[in-house]
Amino acid sequence: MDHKINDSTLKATLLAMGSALIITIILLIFSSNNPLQSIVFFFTGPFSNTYNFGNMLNKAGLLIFAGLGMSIAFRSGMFNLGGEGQVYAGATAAVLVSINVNFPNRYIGIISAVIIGIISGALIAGFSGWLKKQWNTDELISSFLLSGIIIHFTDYLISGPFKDNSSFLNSTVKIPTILFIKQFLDTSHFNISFFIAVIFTFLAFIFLFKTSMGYEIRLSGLNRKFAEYGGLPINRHLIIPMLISGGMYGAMGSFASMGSYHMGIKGFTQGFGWNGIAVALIAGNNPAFVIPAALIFAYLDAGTQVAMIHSDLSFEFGNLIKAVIFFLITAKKLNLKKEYLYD
Amino acid sequence: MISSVLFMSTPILLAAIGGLLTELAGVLNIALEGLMLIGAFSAILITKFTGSMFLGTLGASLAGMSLAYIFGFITLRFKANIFITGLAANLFAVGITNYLSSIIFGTKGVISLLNYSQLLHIAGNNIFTYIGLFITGLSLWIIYKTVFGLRIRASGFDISILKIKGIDSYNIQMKAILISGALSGLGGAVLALNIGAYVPNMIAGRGWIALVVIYLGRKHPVGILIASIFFAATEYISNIAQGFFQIPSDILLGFPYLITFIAMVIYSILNTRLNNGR
Amino acid sequence: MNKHLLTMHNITKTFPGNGVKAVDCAELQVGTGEIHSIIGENGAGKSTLMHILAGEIIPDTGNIIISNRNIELSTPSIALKNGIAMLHQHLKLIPELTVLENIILGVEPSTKAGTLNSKDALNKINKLCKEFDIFVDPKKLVKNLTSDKKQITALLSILYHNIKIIILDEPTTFFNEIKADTVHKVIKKLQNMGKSIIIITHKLKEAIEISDSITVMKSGRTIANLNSSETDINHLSSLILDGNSKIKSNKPDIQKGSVLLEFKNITYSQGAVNYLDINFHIKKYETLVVTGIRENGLEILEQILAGNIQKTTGDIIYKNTTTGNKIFSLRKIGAGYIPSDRIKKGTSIKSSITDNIILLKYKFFSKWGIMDSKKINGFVSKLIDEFGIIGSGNQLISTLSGGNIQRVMIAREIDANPELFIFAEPSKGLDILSKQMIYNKINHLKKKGSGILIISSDIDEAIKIADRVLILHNGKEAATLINKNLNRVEIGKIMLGLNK
Amino acid sequence: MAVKSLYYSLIVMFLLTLGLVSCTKEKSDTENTNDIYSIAVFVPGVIAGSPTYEMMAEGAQRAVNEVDGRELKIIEGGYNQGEWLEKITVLASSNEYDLIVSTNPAMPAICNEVSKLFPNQKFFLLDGFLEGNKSIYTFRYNQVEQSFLNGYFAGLITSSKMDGANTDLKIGLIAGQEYPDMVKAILPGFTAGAENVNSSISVDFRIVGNWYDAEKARSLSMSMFNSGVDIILTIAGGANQGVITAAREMGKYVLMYDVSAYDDAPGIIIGSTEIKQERAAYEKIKLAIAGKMNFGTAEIATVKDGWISFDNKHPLYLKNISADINSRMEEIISELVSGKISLKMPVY
Repeated sequence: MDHKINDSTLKATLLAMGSALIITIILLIFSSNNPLQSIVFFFTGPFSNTYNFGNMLNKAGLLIFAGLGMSIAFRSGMFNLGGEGQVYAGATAAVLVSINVNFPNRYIGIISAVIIGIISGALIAGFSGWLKKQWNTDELISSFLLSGIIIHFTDYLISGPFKDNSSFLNSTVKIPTILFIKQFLDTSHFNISFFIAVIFTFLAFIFLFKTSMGYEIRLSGLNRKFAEYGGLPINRHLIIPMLISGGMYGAMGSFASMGSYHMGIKGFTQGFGWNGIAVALIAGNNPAFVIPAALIFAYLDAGTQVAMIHSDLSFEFGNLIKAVIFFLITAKKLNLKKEYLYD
Repeated sequence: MISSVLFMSTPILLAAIGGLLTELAGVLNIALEGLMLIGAFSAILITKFTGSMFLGTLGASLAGMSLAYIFGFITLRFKANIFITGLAANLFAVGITNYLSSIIFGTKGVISLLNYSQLLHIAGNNIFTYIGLFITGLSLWIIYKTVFGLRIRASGFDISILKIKGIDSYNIQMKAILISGALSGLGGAVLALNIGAYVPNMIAGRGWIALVVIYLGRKHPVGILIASIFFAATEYISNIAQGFFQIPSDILLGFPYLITFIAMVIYSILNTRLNNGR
Repeated sequence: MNKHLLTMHNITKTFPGNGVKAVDCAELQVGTGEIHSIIGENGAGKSTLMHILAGEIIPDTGNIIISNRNIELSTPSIALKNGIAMLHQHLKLIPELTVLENIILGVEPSTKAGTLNSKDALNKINKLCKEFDIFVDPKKLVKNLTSDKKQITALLSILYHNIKIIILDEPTTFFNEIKADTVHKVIKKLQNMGKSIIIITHKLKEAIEISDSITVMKSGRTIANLNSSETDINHLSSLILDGNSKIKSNKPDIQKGSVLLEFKNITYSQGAVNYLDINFHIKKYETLVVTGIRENGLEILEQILAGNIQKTTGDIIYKNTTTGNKIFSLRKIGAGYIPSDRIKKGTSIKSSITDNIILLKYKFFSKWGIMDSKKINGFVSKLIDEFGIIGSGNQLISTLSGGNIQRVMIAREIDANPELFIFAEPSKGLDILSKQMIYNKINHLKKKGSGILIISSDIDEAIKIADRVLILHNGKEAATLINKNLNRVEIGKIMLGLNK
Repeated sequence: MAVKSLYYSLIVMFLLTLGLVSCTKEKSDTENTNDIYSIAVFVPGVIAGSPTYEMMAEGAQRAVNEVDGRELKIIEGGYNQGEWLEKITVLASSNEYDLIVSTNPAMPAICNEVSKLFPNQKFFLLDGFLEGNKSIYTFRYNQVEQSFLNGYFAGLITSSKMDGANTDLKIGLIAGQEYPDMVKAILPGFTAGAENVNSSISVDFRIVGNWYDAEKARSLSMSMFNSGVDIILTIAGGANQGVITAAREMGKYVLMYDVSAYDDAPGIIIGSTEIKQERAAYEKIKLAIAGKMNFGTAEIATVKDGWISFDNKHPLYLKNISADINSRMEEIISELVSGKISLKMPVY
């Protein structure tokens, strides 16, 4: 089935990763006065203490949500470029609900807030899907523009009507302490959302490969003509995958706000959306590979951060290393010779 | 006012025209933002050392081309996922400019030209406005009147037909990517040289807007010109509105996106109606 | 005439997909300034041989000699450089470009600055148009052209090159009778210019009238090479149709069922050209084969049935309900359908056998939306067994042979037990064993009460499985016969328009 | 396939345990409180282009250089507020720095959070306000006074007959973003200062939306100048460059905040307030090293104490500004010093 990876792809991926690793080490050697120290911190940093380790896992967990959603959208042939806005809206919606509603107990509170977050993300992305279905509006562009609108509107909510006037942060008030998602590993942000993400991975896998709707989505994405020929409801799958990817971004956002930030801070989910796309593509749009892809991603971030603090590695070098890895990670072949056109 | 809007649209227009060439050649180019950033940085770097804005502009284009080459090479030769390599190019641009900046200037912040002289204005318009319009015209000519342009349009549709005709599509797509690098670099240079300084992150999403503009402009130079002016005009209006209305600034900052989004939806509704009527 | 401009010697090509020898030790000789027709049934290997000559298919064995030089034609552009070009039936045009741009792509006349010298090109094209007495507006986008103008564009893009050998695949197919004259004029003109022309055609009359010599192909072999002055239509048709007279006619069933589907005065036309004009019905418990030359209306009929194009006039009535102006939708009425385009439409080649085979049934296997793997696996392995598919459920379709792909589709469609079953070109590219299996399955389905509509250009197939045969000639119904002691020569002559 | 997923979750579990094992080791070797060994400066943004950050870093460096064996690490945190909390926590969790120095009105709230997790971590925060946390010492400037000086000066300019001044009584303020100090201290102070000159002076206040889009700042300023503004106070980080460009193009004036920057654009930047951030960082860190920092208290620095000033000594200033205006500036400064005008920093 198409969720299996064949040996040559695996080989190419490993080769690409290996090359990226070597280039990374070379970069570190050139950039640092004490290269060995930088290398050690970069690679072992994420494991150096509970905080770093927990945060890495937490970040990976959040990325898993977005990666799963995007995988499903990509599988159906839809492109959701509005993740930035959907995460932000989801995160903020969850916070606003937590602040403004009196919940009878923490579980109902947390669950409702997260669900509201998911719904807000889903509706925003779903709207782009609906426009596509209705008037064939290009979802790539509409989701991007919509995200631009949502980001600014959410900025307004946070620094306008819901601003915490007693705080120096550009933020909402904190959510009630009882609605904090409990953090494990004492101080880190690591919380149950990581495990929920893992469960979601199973669910997404099952959804995509074991349910009738997943079947419809996969076939519509692979060969629209065939899906139409088979009488599958292809129009529905302009909307549903968008709803799912937006919802997953919403989940990413609401878990981030309920589990890590505990309030809505202006611009606090910046960059989450792009990372979701990256994770999905690195994973080859396969839920089974979203976990390792998200871990690689979070590992790189954590490694950079730790190395920055402990050695003379600079922030931009983290970016450079990530760039090198991104350049190569999806390479299908690494032959330097120009491939003859007609082979 | 018109000259302001025209000038505001220029960096976006330049990057979008470059992106148009790759788009027509069948390459989704999300690296525009990074290419512009490299251009902005190089423009200031070179102008600072040579004292010549002309060389700075030229250098910005070359720098854009260099990054575009890496992006194109890996994407086309290694057959890597173009979206990921595009993101990589953007990250790379941020990393390399900061790195070079700290090596050369000992700072990762603003680099300003000390002996700054204002950009040349002709008849009230910035010189780059004319360059932008000229390049738009030039692109019309390249795309529709030259052999290269014809081959670009063909390779975007179906590479296999190019094979039959004995045309090397790698070559065509690579050239399109290089041109987009040069034009995006130029777009970055326009931003930086007009301000007389390089500010990290100063592209501020214009590369992404350029990508949107390509689609809004129906992948045609004239459409792109109109779309980028449209976007610049909405931004201009929102700038002015900040002085008049008590609308929260955050809302006004989102205004260009809102108007563009509405325009896009209306366009697609009309388009559907028209097609159904046929 | 110089007989030695082109020699194709001992050409063999087996497609790895289905193991069928498409071309088998074929020989071809064409001289300078010669018009050479290649005739034969659908599937005789004519097109494959010509694709080899055009550099699009690399043969397994054989030599191609042009002007006494042995040449390897590994790509179309190399063929083009050697002066060989093919006018395809499926036009390789880029719809977003203008006529002129399509014509000059790859050999653009340019100034030193790299500018397109459109004027030169335009002059040349206009000159060509005048010379050959054809017309198309060079500045129009190809996507806005009618199909005959597209054909002219494709023709021009060949004439534009400096070509020695031109291959025309069914040149008069898209033209009506009057315009065929135009095509013939073009061909004669080319001959006068000293070019060699190879024509693939089904029209025997045309072949004799226009060409100097004729090669007859059958089952991948070149069975005869004749001067057209030495032969006549009867001779040619007997050559083509000969050989398989052993095939036994199917014993037609008595038609006891009720009418399932009726095509009442269905026409399809574009502009003044009428591509289809047909009347038929199909009952339960019967197999109707619509046969003819594929390009003579079979394709259009399939497209209408599939709901891809809308009929121009007439009524399609399914079980006493007319579809009116709505596009006919096969799946909505629960019909089974196997299209002739198996790869793009009939299968999702990047998906597994399982995913392809459960297309019509996936909902039966799901409870609350979850698909029951066990049931599916059971179902899939049952069908794999029953239909002799070589492969396992999770194997990708793209790794299967053509015959196997066919079996996957048939398994899927027949298992759904449709009341109406439409099958286009059932035996296209199949080996004998697969064919027999398919026929058995179709018969079995029929006996259970389904109405079977087969669109096939293979006469033998028609004789083998039809209860009734509808023969199309030039888009019109030429005859509908009950399959009682029919033989291939009789049908062949009707479809070739020779029975009058 | 289920096997494969299982395989992945096993990897995760493995990593998890690995992490836990490697974590447990490091916890013990801290507990050495009062003595300050090493110092981290956390920059909420990037240093260059932001004078206050530069000054903080310089001051810290000077303080550390004067004592042997002290270590200083400067970390740039980027502009995303949301990430600051995480990065400060990483810093605190590393257990490597005895004192974390930072500057920004938002930092006290963030460090207060971190402090709950790492009660032993000490913080010295400039430009922020928080009382009562035993680990945090804050040092904040009276920005109402500071912006009042800017506003008063802008008021004098717009009512003057200088080349770039017009008859409209309009002055401008451009901010990178709308943050609490901006809305509650700077804008009111600036307005009050101008109104002190002439109550009919109006303030045109606009937002760039970020700290780096210089082109947006330029076109915003252009539209402000076109609407009659003749002097703009710019507090927009890197985007300040755009304001200067616009003023140069229009022959108008720019006012700077926090740092005297006349040299950057002679004749365009005609006024500037200054804060003694470098001195603050230097003196306070030396106090901390000596173990004398009053953690738990908050200091508010004023014009009177000399922490805030209006730079009216710079040659370029003296060259551009008439003696009359300068004497009025001297006057208002002395009124602030003497307490004749009293401007309280709001507590919120």
